[in-house]
Amino acid sequence: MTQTDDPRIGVFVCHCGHNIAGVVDVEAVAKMAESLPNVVFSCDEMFMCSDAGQQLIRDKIEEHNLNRVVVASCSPRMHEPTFRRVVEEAGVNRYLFDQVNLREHVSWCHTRQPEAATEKAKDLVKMSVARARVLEDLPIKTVKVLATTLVVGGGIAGLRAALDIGDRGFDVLLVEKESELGGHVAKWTHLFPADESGAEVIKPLIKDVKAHKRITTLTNSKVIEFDGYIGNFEVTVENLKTEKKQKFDIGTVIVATGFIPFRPYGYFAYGESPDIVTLAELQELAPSDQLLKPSDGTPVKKIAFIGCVGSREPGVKGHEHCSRHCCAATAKAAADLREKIEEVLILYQDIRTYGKGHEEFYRLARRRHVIFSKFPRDAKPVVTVKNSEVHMSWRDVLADRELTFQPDLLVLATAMIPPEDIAETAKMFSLTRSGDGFFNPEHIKLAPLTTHTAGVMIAGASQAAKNASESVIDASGAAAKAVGLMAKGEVEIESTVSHVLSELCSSCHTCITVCPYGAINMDETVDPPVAFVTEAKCRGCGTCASACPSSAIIMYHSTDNQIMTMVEAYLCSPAQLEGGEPQ
Amino acid sequence: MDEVNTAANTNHVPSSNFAKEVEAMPGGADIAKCIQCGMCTASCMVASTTDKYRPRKLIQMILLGLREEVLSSDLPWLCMTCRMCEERCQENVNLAEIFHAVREIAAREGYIPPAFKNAIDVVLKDGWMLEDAYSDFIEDDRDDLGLDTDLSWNKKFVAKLKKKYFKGVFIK
Amino acid sequence: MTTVEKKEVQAKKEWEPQIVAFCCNWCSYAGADLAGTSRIQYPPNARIIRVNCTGRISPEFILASLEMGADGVLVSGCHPGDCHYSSGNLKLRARLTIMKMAIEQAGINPDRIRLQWASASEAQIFADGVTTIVEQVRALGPLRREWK
Amino acid sequence: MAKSIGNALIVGGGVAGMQAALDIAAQGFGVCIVERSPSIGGRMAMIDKTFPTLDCSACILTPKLSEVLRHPNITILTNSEVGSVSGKAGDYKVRILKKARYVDEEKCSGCGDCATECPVEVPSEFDQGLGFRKAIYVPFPQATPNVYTVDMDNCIMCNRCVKVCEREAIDLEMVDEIVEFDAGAIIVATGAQLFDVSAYPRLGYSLYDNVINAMEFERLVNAAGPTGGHLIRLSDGKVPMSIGFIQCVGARDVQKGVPYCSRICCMYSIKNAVMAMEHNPDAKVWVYYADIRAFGKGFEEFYEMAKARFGVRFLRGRVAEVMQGTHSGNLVVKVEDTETSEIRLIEHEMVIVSPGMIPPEGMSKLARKLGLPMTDDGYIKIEHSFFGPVATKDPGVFVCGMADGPKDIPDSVSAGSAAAMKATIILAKGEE
Repeated sequence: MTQTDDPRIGVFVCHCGHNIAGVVDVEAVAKMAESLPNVVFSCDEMFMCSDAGQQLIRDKIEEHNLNRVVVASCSPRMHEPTFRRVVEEAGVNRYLFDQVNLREHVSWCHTRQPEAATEKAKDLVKMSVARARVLEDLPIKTVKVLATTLVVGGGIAGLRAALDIGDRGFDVLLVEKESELGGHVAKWTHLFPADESGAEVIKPLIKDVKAHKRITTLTNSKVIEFDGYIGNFEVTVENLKTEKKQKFDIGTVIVATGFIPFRPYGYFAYGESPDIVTLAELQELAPSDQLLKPSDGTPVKKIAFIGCVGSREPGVKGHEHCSRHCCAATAKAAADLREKIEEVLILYQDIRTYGKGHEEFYRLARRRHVIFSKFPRDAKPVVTVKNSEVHMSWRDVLADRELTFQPDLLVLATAMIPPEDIAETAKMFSLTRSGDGFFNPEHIKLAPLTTHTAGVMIAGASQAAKNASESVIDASGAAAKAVGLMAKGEVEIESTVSHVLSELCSSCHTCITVCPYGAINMDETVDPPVAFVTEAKCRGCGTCASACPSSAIIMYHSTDNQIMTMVEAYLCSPAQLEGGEPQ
Repeated sequence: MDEVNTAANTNHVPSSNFAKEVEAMPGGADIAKCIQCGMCTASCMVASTTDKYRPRKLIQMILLGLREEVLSSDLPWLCMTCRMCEERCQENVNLAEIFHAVREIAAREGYIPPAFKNAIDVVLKDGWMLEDAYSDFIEDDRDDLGLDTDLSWNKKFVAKLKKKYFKGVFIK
Repeated sequence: MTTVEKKEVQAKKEWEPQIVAFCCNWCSYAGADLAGTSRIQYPPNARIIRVNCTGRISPEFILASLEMGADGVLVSGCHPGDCHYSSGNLKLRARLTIMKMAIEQAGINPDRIRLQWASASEAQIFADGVTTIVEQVRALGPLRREWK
Repeated sequence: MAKSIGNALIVGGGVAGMQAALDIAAQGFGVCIVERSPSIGGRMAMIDKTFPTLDCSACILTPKLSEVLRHPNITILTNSEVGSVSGKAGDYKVRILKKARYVDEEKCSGCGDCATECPVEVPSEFDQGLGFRKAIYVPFPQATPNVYTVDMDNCIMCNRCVKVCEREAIDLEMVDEIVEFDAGAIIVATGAQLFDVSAYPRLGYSLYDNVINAMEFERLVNAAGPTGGHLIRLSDGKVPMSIGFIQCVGARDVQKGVPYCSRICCMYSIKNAVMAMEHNPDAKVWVYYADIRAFGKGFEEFYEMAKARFGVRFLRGRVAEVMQGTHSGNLVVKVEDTETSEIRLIEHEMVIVSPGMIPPEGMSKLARKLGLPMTDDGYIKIEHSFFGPVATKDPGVFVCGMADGPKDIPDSVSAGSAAAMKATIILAKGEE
């Protein structure tokens, strides 16, 4: 197909069952689309994404010789890849497809205004058709994928991912900030659901990683620069001790930067007594036969745990999520400690022992006479420190009693929160973060391990609060994603990059200053020098195109014309577009 | 008997000792299994008729170690052993058995609700519960049916029992 | 009656603000998606145009939108520091600050332009943002009136 | 795409098995999915919306279905079961029983002319028996492969379908076949099934029309379901204004032999409660629970939203019994609010019992064929929570999804990818 072909546009309006059709008059939308310029076919259909729907698109492309396709359905963030593939199978360049979001942006958020929703749907379809008329085909580019994975973080997830990739026969560069591998798990004394200590679990992994000929481990190190694109990333790793910097070329990345336990200053007198510790701090106390009070070294006879500290707090940013591992971890620790301690209390809101073997810990703890007391959500226990003694008081909602307790040791099961430098990591790898502060997966349901940055995977607690066993599963899964790319050896990349029209360039250097990736340089071989884009470095943000004072930069697939024509389609009547007066 | 709620506002220090004590009694073994879901209360015939009795809450009071309060109240005595709660409990807690064990501890320490005590006193005295109601009419009926009208053997039997087992320990 | 005619009839009956909304793909467009999946309800006056980054938005887009009759323009992007492309949103912010001064001098109330940051998880902030610009513009009345 | 150099067998074509298949196939290995039912897709295909985003389940699943179907390295054997397995890691010989479908998969175009013609209507398994299908049918509109199947148990051999099929795809004489397959690794992704809640007569399921289970609710609110997405009562077609959800039924129940938590019921019920409010904002919706287990990414936030924005009411207490009124068909739920010690009798127009998950039918038979030990709960036993969370006793057999215990969709998908990773390590060794 060439650009001189007259646009022949097909419009497909999806019911999405009731999801769209229940609010938007899809038939009316499809009918309206028929009257739009260059539209040669328009219809509505139950599920466009189903096999039947996809076949319909392919059939109609052939039947009507369509060269542009507009599908009005759900968010393009979900199905753009699906439909791009469909049109491509029928011989239409993927960049000649455009999707209208009638579900997330119309029917679901204007449920009670069906008429206004239908008007909005019509406008959006008009805008998309207008854009489709001026879309241009772009070449499909593939790049090779280097057979090395960068694994960031040497905790249990990072170690597992590195081992799996190494065992599968690909090279791994494992970068760990600390001087030792092993992360949190290495320090923990009471792991669940197994009976091993963290050290017993992590040691064999570390040994295997160190012995593996395909795995290069850099401890005390940090990724300080990250550049390039899927399959061909260039990273700079700095040794934090020696400040020595090294550059590596890698193909894929797994970010397994994990979490930190929340240090709950301001909660339950934390910090006011050495005898108030977090669950993580308890886990890290040196193992001994008898648990000793941190303050005076005498044996702990009474211990209390408080759950959900810094977790499940509606409206408190970064602390709204459930930290997932603490209920089972607390039950396990309490059950383990109970036999040597006179009294163990767990104060909770809900007991979330959901996993394999977790309910058994809960039962075991109860059987060993750990006392469980549920406190009201709006009246948390009050903890004070008097004469270096810890006093707690709260109401047990289940017995409707005011209770007090003086534990020798108070353990706060605190939230898993992202490491302090997660914003930096997010920025480095262009990852987005969700409300809990952890990284967003590509899709929360069906793509939990990949991200919106092609070639960068996430695993373990860097994605959300998780326990060690779940992190191990994630790690192997993320490794599969990386290996999938490397085994194939090449991958298609987006052609949506910017391009300088050298005859219009006034050599002002503005684009060079605004480009965040250093993708634009001056071609000094011509006189006067003009700007040019290194496509492999360009990630398609388009900042240069809008900054260029000479309009010399085209942002492919997002040209000025392609954007403005949508605005026109929305605001101007057909008469106006022909040069008439506004209505 | 103390009213249960009088103790509600005094602060209590939780302890597992009472639960352990109950657990050591025959029938008390399952006390620690309770997760406080409330299935028992919602199934309980007695709880349906009085706001005072909540088997779930009573278990929690035992688990929190409210020993004196539980033993001195008449709550453990309100269970009528229909076992509907046991039939439904998803954690296999045998509440009727547990309350039976608690009653034994209570009785041992002299906590028996007057109604129960009076009933037992009557039985020990008369040999049966209904002597006051034994009227001429019933006597006639028994006679008509060819039954023995002299029921004093009840008394003798109880007197024997008393002598053999009770030795007058807790019967005033 | 054609759609256009219908619209004219409606326009005479009751004026509804027309809002052009530019959203970046990574934060605000996703936030708007989440508003949908979370079933958050907001006024149906805005038409979203998706761009990769708010940095792509040239001042001309906004000026032309107003010229073509938009009553207001909403620009929604990633929070400063969260930009998928590192800093496109900051460049947009700089441009917009200057542009607002310029349009004010041209006699257009700068409240017709709203810049907001809404991340992919901030569905409510996105929806509230749409509500705010619609209400602001509704209070100002149609832009055509301001032109005259 | 590299030539197929080693093969993996995947037992079960639900979302976990599909993910495993895609991740193995992406590395150039061959994959065969053996699925017992006529279509891949598993439980997720039946679900209306997914938590915590309220995404439409079919919408996010369908592209995956077609990706699997279209992948050159993946073979799908539906209507099939594993017959026998011999050999060891790297070299298994698998005999697969491919049951007669009575329709030629190559010839059938899924046009549906046969079903229109078929005179026999039977309750649809996919719609949980609430809707009907013909004796020749596809289980659901997006079925993959989109090929009809004759249900011989209900077929009356009238031959009308045979005559009407233009492609001559129907052959009622078709017989079962044995397919032999060499596999280097095997992944068990058999999923799980819902606990049969009629084992709790006190909750009234199967006794009262307006007590339904959660999967039936999914079909009732689904646009492609038997009511076209209208949430109505089965007894009288009334729109229920008050709905109760009962939690921990066939889950966390020592007496009924299901002591473990089923992980998904809290969240799917919150989601269903929100969907009920979404269908009818004036309805009153209650959830009766013992602990709300909203532990995954975005789950707690979703729970909070259900309370704060949708006004779903949550009451801590397990329901003892459900009683039905004599005339209205309304139901009364008896429950203790354990936070106030008050016994509540709450009237509902519809009650949804949320069943826990149990191992699928035939799990122990399959485990025997594969020589795998099982847990007390009847799932496949994993090797170790940390060293082999997707590994089994047999070094060439892996497990994902619900086959080793209940899981939600993201956890199943992660496990699917993880099992794929482990399987490809073995397949790649064979290649060397």
